[in-house]
Amino acid sequence: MEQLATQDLLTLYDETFSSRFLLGTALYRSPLEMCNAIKASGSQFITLSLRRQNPEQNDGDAFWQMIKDTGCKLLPNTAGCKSAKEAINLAEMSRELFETPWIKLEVIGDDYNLQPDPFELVIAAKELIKRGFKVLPYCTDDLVLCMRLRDAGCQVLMPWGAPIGTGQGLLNKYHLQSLRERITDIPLIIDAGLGSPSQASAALEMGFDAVLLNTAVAKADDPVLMAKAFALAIESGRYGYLAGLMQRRQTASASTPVLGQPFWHQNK
Amino acid sequence: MEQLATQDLLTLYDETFSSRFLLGTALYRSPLEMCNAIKASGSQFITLSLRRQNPEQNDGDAFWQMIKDTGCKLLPNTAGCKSAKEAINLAEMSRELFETPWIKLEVIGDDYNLQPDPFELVIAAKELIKRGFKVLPYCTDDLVLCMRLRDAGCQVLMPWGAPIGTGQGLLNKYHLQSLRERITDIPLIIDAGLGSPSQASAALEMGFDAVLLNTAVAKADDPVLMAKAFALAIESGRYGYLAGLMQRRQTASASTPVLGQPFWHQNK
Amino acid sequence: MEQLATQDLLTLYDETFSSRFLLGTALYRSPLEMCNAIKASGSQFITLSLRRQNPEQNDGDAFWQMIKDTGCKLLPNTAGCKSAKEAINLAEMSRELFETPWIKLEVIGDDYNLQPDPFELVIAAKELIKRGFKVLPYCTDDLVLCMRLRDAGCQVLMPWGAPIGTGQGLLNKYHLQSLRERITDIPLIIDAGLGSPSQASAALEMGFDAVLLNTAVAKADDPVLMAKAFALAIESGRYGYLAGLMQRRQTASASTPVLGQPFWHQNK
Amino acid sequence: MEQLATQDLLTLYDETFSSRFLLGTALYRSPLEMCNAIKASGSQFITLSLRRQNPEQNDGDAFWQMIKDTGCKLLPNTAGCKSAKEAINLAEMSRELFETPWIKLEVIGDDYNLQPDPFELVIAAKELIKRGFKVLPYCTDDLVLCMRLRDAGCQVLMPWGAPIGTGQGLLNKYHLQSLRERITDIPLIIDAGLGSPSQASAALEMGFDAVLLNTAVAKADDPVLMAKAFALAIESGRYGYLAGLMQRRQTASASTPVLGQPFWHQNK
Amino acid sequence: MLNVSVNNEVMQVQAPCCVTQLIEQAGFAQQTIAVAINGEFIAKRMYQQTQINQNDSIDIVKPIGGG
Amino acid sequence: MLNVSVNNEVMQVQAPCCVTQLIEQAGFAQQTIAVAINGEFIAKRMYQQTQINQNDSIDIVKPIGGG
Amino acid sequence: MLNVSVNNEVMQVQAPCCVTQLIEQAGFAQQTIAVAINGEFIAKRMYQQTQINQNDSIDIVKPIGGG
Amino acid sequence: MLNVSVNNEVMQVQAPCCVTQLIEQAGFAQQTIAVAINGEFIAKRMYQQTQINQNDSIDIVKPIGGG
Repeated sequence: MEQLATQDLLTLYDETFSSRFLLGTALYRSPLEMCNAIKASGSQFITLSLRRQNPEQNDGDAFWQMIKDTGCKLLPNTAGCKSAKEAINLAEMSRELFETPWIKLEVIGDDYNLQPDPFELVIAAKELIKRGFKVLPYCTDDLVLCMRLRDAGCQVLMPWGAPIGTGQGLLNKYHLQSLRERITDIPLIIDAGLGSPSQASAALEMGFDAVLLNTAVAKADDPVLMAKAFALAIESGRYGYLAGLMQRRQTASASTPVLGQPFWHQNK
Repeated sequence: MEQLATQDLLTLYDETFSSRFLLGTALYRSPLEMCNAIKASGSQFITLSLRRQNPEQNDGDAFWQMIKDTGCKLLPNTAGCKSAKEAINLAEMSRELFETPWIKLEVIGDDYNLQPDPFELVIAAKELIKRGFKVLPYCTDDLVLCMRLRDAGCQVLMPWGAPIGTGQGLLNKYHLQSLRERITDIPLIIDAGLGSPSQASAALEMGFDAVLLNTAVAKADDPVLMAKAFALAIESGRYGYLAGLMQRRQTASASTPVLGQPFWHQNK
Repeated sequence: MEQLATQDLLTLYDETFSSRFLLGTALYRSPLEMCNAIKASGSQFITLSLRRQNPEQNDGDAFWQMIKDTGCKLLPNTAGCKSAKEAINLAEMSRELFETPWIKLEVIGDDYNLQPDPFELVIAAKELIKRGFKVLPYCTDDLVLCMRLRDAGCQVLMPWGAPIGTGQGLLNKYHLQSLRERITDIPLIIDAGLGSPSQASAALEMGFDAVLLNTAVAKADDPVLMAKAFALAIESGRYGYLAGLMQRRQTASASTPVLGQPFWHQNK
Repeated sequence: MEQLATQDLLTLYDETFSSRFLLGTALYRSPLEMCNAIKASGSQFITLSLRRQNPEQNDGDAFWQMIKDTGCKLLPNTAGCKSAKEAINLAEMSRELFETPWIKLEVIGDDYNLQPDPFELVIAAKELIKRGFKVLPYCTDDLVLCMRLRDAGCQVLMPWGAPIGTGQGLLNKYHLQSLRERITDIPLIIDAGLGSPSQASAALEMGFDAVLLNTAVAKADDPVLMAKAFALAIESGRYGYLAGLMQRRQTASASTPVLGQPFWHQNK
Repeated sequence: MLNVSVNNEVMQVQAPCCVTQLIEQAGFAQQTIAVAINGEFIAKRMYQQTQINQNDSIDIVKPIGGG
Repeated sequence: MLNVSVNNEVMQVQAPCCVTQLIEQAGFAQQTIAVAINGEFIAKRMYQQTQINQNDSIDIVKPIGGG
Repeated sequence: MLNVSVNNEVMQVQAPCCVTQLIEQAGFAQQTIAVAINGEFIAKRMYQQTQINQNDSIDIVKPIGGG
Repeated sequence: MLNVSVNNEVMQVQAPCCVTQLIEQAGFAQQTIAVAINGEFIAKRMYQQTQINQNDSIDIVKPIGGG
């Protein structure tokens, strides 16, 4: 079992990770809290972003230094971009600044539910793959969209569990299940919408390869403890998947043997 | 956090436990598998039972020896009893044989769903408490029944998640939630019906103090790994509860800050 | 089909009803609204109660007159009673005043969720049956409780869908389904907790014989139209049950024939 | 209320319908059964398709004659088409043969879940609208896709409830609800996946304007009675929506007034 | 005088007093009511012969809407 | 002779052959049908003037139940 | 001879017979067991002084896995 | 003088002005940044040779927390 723990690795674009927990770096009460949460999570791969800052409120490179000190691999995102063009240019800026070809591709299609725009997403993914990026697209659970992204060259997909920041969990287990059944050749990561550890555990039990989240940890009363809680939940879900869940039954079935029940007599 | 792990103890009848996982000892493919599963689960409190055996198929005390060697505290059950009288007498036999006043009180009211009989259960609980037993009643999520059992002197209750052996999980979260909100002075353990680690995690997130299960581990493809999976899930759910889950939201909310979004212009 | 509509009758204690909708008479904005809602519902059997009134706020028999004018059969309840004794005495008062042996037996076990008290309920049911009442007990979906009530002589049972006034619908379909499968010799009426017509329809699709509700109609923006909506829903659910629902499938299956698909060619 | 029944009309492309039930014509055991089911459903708008037939098994125009005799408005579909090009050409063939510009636009993106292909669907919709068709696209509940189809000129959308023929009902109420909240200027019809009347009722309660289904009626044990059941359910759901559903509550609330409860005494 | 409680309100009545008299004094004459004394149902036919005692708790109830 | 495929069945027709003639030979005369050649819809008014070519794939469809 | 039922199996024992003797004859000597007669628990300390009677139903149980 | 917008703030710079000079004047010298002009990414190696034009919209971004 210990053996398994060390051998059961997540592979993304030919790179292996022992942790299946991708964590975001936004919304924490303080940078220190963020660092402690990352440590507690055991995450090896953390998301971050690029934003304008006014010279005045300019803090120099403090945040950036802190992030580098975590020693984690970086996954810049294109959060907030609303067109393929915006996402592509922000991806280029990220690649240069963070010196990494890895990109969490977000193209938002609606300000209200912050869902991915399936159309712009595919255009952006195709172009970025062509330019040599390692694209992790934040997508819906739409099977056809997912197949198009795979055809575009994405070697991992990140379907949502629920809209960003809602904590609603796996809203559509039916579609997620059939997505997992249909796409077996590349990893699938549940990204966004998870609110509690049990939801993350359920995602891995279903066969998803990892989860990416931010709000559920950062907005917990105790983000550090919650990061640990998710880390354990993700491991539990993965083990549960590998151990093979019992068959769910419609009717009850005694665990304690019925044979040899005391006090029972023929003449009853 | 480490501190917490060592200080957050489960207290049952004034006795403390660091593990919140009570495990059953039936249905394993072999006694060795059982022992390894118990070890992997980290459980400190295991259930077992008493049954008739014919002299011929009599294996002497092999099983009993194995159980003792686990070093775990024992929780004999009255599984299969259908009346208060049967349960009381089997409890007495257990107390003598296992030299323990602890008893998991089961009085089955129906052979089909194996549910507790609320009426016989209360009668048996009252009598056993009077006789000095430490009674852990396997009950439904009926609030009135639970209050009667508490009034009878039970210092812990074990409502079902779903019928025994079904793996359906927490069938009635609404009632379980209000049960937890109403009964705050004694521990509540989810007993029976759990099928996957994420369900156990969810139970502890809701504020339940522990879980008791058997089939989900024994009937997994790999019971030892599954035992470990549940142990992690239970810990994750407990930490999630203590860390304070984020508020579930109806509408999406960006994790990455919206302020300073690149490419956005007034004149847009 | 028309034939069926006229022949498919509900039988309670050897009395037949063409409507499967039992409606409450409380919470309406005005007595007139109540009467119009009753008319729109097509209900033949309406619940009402007995309460103290101070002589001063005493309206004489206005309400009572209105109720009689509806021409509906009356089902007095023992709402709010907290012991068998209270319920039995209020039942006697109802039998005398309303000149009917029919009684909706309510014994509340908790002020918070207003659930039935299984223990007092059985005591009261036994006694009232002995005294010649036609008892319709408001009970939970606990199979053992239901079997005890049937053994006590109740010829119809009224399990809750959800706590009174919540509109949560059928909270525990699993238990309700197995209740229906196990108790086939007497009618089962879903009483309390329904909030929308589709929930009532679902109850009848599952094989329940009727529904009793009040709040969902009285607290609708337009109670008269809502009464009509529930009437249609109940009929739809009953017809759906009688017509035999299609088998639910896990995977998709074309409705339009696949054979003869245009544009398809061998050499494709 | 009667007034309402006659005034509450469904408007599709400026044409009004008093029935909100669109019914399919496939999978019936016999043409006669189909006709009786259509009659029982009260549907005014029925779907049908075009397929190759071998001259030998050629039945002449029998089916076609039968359909015309129903007097219903016809909605030809492009079922089974896998590209915009196929769908466009089949639509043209339908327009000529059925002499109608109305088309249920289906472009299947996957043979396993038979889901719409969002990409081909938008291409086909744009072209057909340009050619003067009245397009009713069978789509997913993806908000961005739906907005694109609306922008393409579709004056009604038909999101799925669940994959065709599964009878799973409204799999993703969260997304369907927010879809309805966001798209308020054109009718939305739930098409495919419904298995029982209560599910249809729920769709209309949520504010959807109509439902289209086939399998749930044709594959019922008694399709004619089931057609009637759905007709009633759809009406009930619509009335429920118009009547304004009660607010769902978390905690119980008595329907029968608490004031004046008998047997209660100060000195208690 | 007898001190009794009628529907949880204190009330004084002249002794001796049967249920029929109490009902009148309480203002429920000619109305559709049912009665219980100290939690026990009293049938109409017993009104005349049932005497009210000191400190009795009397319930006089009328029809009301119910669910 | 032209070798064509009608509804995915091989068929031989005398050249020259317009759509109208093809429909007759295929046994669909007087019936309610629509036609496509090589995946492209052919309107009725074009039947006379549209010639069938070697290896054409012709679809001749009729109304059928649909969902 | 006494005819008794041990764990629902018919058995004959020489009278008089106490629980200790019955256990031996039933083949459970030296084993970890508990006993009930006619559904009533019999404590170990009572084995010697408890006589088996005609038609008694005896339960002799041993530890087993349970959930 | 050139009127440009830097991160959506109006700014005036002396012409001619390359990206490097703009970054300095904007106060981002020596910092970890990336640049786009009119929505198009500008690589570091192009800073010197890329001239700012009248009314250009320049984005200068820095690392920030993201999800």
